[in-house]
Amino acid sequence: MTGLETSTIFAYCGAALIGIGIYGFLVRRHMIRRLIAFNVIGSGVFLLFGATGARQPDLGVDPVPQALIITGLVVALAATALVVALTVRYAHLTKRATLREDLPDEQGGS
Amino acid sequence: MTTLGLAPVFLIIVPLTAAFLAVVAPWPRVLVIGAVPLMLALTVALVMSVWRDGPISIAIGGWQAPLGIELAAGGLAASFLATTTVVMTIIVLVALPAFGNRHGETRTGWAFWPLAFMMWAALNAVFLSGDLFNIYVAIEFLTLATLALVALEGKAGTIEAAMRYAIFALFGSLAYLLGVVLLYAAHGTLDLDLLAAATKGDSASLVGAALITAGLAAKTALFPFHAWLPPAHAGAPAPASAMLSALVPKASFFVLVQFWFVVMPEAAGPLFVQLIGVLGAAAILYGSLLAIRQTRLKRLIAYSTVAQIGYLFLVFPLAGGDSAAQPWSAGAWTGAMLQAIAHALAKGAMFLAAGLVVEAAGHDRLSAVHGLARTMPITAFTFALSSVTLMGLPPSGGFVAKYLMLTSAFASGQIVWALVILTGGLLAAAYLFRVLAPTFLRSAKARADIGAVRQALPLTLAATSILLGLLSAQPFEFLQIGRPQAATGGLQ
Amino acid sequence: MSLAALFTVVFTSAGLFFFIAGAVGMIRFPDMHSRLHALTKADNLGLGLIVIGVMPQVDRPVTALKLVFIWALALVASAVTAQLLARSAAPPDLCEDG
Amino acid sequence: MIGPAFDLLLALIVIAVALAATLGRDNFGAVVFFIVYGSLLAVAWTRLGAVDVALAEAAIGAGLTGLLLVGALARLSRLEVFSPKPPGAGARALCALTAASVAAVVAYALTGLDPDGGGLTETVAADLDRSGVQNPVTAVLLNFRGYDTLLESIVLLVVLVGVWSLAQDRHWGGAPGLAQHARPDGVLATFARALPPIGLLIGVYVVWVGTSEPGGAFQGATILAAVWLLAAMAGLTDAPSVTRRSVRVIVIAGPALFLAIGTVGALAGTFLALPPDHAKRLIQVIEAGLTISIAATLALLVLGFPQRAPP
Repeated sequence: MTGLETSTIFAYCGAALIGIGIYGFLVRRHMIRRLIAFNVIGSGVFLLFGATGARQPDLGVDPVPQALIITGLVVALAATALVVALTVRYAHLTKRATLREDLPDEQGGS
Repeated sequence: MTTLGLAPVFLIIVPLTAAFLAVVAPWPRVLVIGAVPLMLALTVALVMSVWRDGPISIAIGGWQAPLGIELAAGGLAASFLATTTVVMTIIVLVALPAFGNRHGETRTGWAFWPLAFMMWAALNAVFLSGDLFNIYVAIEFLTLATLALVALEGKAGTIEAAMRYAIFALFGSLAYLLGVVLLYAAHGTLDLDLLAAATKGDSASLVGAALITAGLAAKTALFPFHAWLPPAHAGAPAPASAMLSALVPKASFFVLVQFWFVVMPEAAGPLFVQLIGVLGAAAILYGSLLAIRQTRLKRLIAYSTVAQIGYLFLVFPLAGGDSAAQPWSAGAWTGAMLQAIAHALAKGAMFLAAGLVVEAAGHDRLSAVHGLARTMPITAFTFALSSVTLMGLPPSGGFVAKYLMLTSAFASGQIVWALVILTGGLLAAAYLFRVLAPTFLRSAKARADIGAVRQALPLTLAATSILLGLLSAQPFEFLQIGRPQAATGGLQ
Repeated sequence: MSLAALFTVVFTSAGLFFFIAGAVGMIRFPDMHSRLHALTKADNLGLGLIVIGVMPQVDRPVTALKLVFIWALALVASAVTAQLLARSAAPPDLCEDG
Repeated sequence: MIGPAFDLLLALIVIAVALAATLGRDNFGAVVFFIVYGSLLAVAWTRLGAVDVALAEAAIGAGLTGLLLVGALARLSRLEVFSPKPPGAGARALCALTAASVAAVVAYALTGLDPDGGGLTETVAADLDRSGVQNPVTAVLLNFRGYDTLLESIVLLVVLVGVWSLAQDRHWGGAPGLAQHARPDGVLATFARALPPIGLLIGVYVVWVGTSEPGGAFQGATILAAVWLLAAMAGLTDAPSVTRRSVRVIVIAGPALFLAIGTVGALAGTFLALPPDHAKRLIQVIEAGLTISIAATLALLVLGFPQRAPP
């Protein structure tokens, strides 16, 4: 795909969003920020999916990616909701919203 | 459609129905008594149908691929599904006393059952699915149920383990999904068989394949994506640990095998298969060494899972790439699949037995097993039998599996993998003797009495893992049904 | 340029001005409440002017009705959001006021 | 040539807002940018012609996900959580390199795609009249790939079980979330009383037109969930206890109904088969059931696990 059609522009935009999200996911430690990054990657994947399904403007957008994206959005929301609840509960218990970075079990188990 | 043909869809419908009922009412006893015999009967029906008539394919809703989703079951899917049925049956029976809600509904007593039945349904859905996106939904379903089970104890440590697992799992699922998207963009289908028939030399397919592999490897906890596994598996309640360690990694591994041996076998270059082999070998060695250093029983068993999963990935250098067309590939491939099944049975038994030991001793330090041979001989015997399988000693299923992989490694001249398999066996012996040897010590009396029936249930799993070795000819033949490269070698 | 087009340009530009003013207020004002004040006043007016501005361009009366409906909904939505945000930003002793 | 210029500008703004949502120092600001980002993506979806997805993106991606994240930050700020030091410049450069290479590889994969690849558009169109609905997206969601949708609705249920199970044992049997207080004659309460009828109407409308035009169960259910949440936040209604039987029946009803219809098909020969003559009515029944269950589940997910002891 090359050129300046709507589909091409948004397909590459999706690729860029994936990169931005990955950076955020790697750099951020706060779980809520990681969830934002996760959702940015996810929407980048969806945008790329939808845009590659719109390569033939006269046919309209391929309905199969559209349906799968709606499914994917709901699954991403579900995952986000569970991790949010885990984070809030974890903060109740530890006053932290970040994971410890050392792995205690790799030093011989506690 | 015959009654036998209905078995696959009902293997998904029945646990889902049980899960719905478990959400509404906290009566696990009724559900287990209702669902388990049905699941056993359906599994027998599925296995018989595949054995007699070959691979099954079902178009859901009557819509053929590429428009609809097709379910498919060959020997491999049916074997993994049957293993799941056996392991889950024992797990739910062992879990009944702990999560029985006998004195009114409790938080864990309520939540465990919908999650367990949904996990069962999700596993079956993964094994039966013939569609890449449907596999994505099924794997997410499985992952989210797993996450909830990891956090079930509600302690800071287990919730942290769940969050760490979530980070790997979310990343893995996005990578997998992006791979699926690229494959669909290139070929306009999500069906495994239709994709297998398409020509795939383009950049989108190759990048897609790499992303799918990375995503599934993270979900299977392949080294170096293993860090989440031990705290997650060790922190969950014992019946959940058994499901997590015995079954859940097998689902993403199964999809990986389907992908590389059915959809894109031609893309598996020598560099790629060697790389996966190296990661598998690293998992075996690193996981075993860390298992030796653990001071807690469930942690030790969890690290053993990291190591045992490593063996599965040796299937890539031994049976994939250039090896695929060679006579030894059938043995290597079947060996790896038998390893997955034998490990599921033995690890399920071991975690359930560990749960009973922890319950009896009141803690999970390694000293909990002191004197077990006297106080809980059945459980001690369970540990011994499952250790035999994990170490790969005859006559267990683990022995046959590792023997098949070993002979293929020698036949193909890939001596390094043979050395890794042998070293892994020795290291397994080292960490498992840390559990087995102290069972003969004298020790203080256990705090709680565990009934003989509850102890005998895990033993049946361990015994099945031994039987798998004694009767390995039929499983070997069964696994070949529907395998793309038909068996050319056999058991010597 | 036709009269309708001129009408559109004038009103949408006026609308844009209010949006920009709102955005500046959002950045420059010191606390949550004055920021909310800037945002809601400016955006509601800005959106209203833009809706009026594009009216001559629509093909069917029902589309114009939909546009007005959108504006009305946006008004109510921003009012509710502002209430919720103000309540979460208010010190606890003022909370019953929400 | 206004089309490509507008699309290019929109794409650049989307990227800029995404950067603000991931790079910004302030957590609350990042969430606000994320919500803006979702709304802009909805515009991008309409530019692509995918109106169903635009609705879902606005309602689910921007709306509910944003609400979840805002709610989480509000709860965390009350706990004054420890904030870690950001990683050093070297580590950040390495992360940026990794991220950029993944994006570059994905972009490289896109260059290899056939510019005329049509996907399954024509296959769907060919069987559309046997699906019972006129909206091809709804046909794929509820009929051709209804199995995906069935599993997806159960994914929401599994997460609800997971979220509830995070309660403390002593709170088991309590209502989800914290109690909300608002003055009954305040502005918020007044609006919260006026909006539900409108929201209800729009939500039901979005589900209803889904068979022929953009819309459907998931988008409509999100609107209904938002209406109920507004009423709950204004203190007009309170969440029911997690142990109440009726709540549990409501959250499983939709998926269970879907599964039951699929099972009837299985007993008649084909799992999840919708006979063309009855497909439209069956899809409407399934969508109605799913809408109720999904709306309830989504609202309960936003409220979170029980934090109050049972009365």
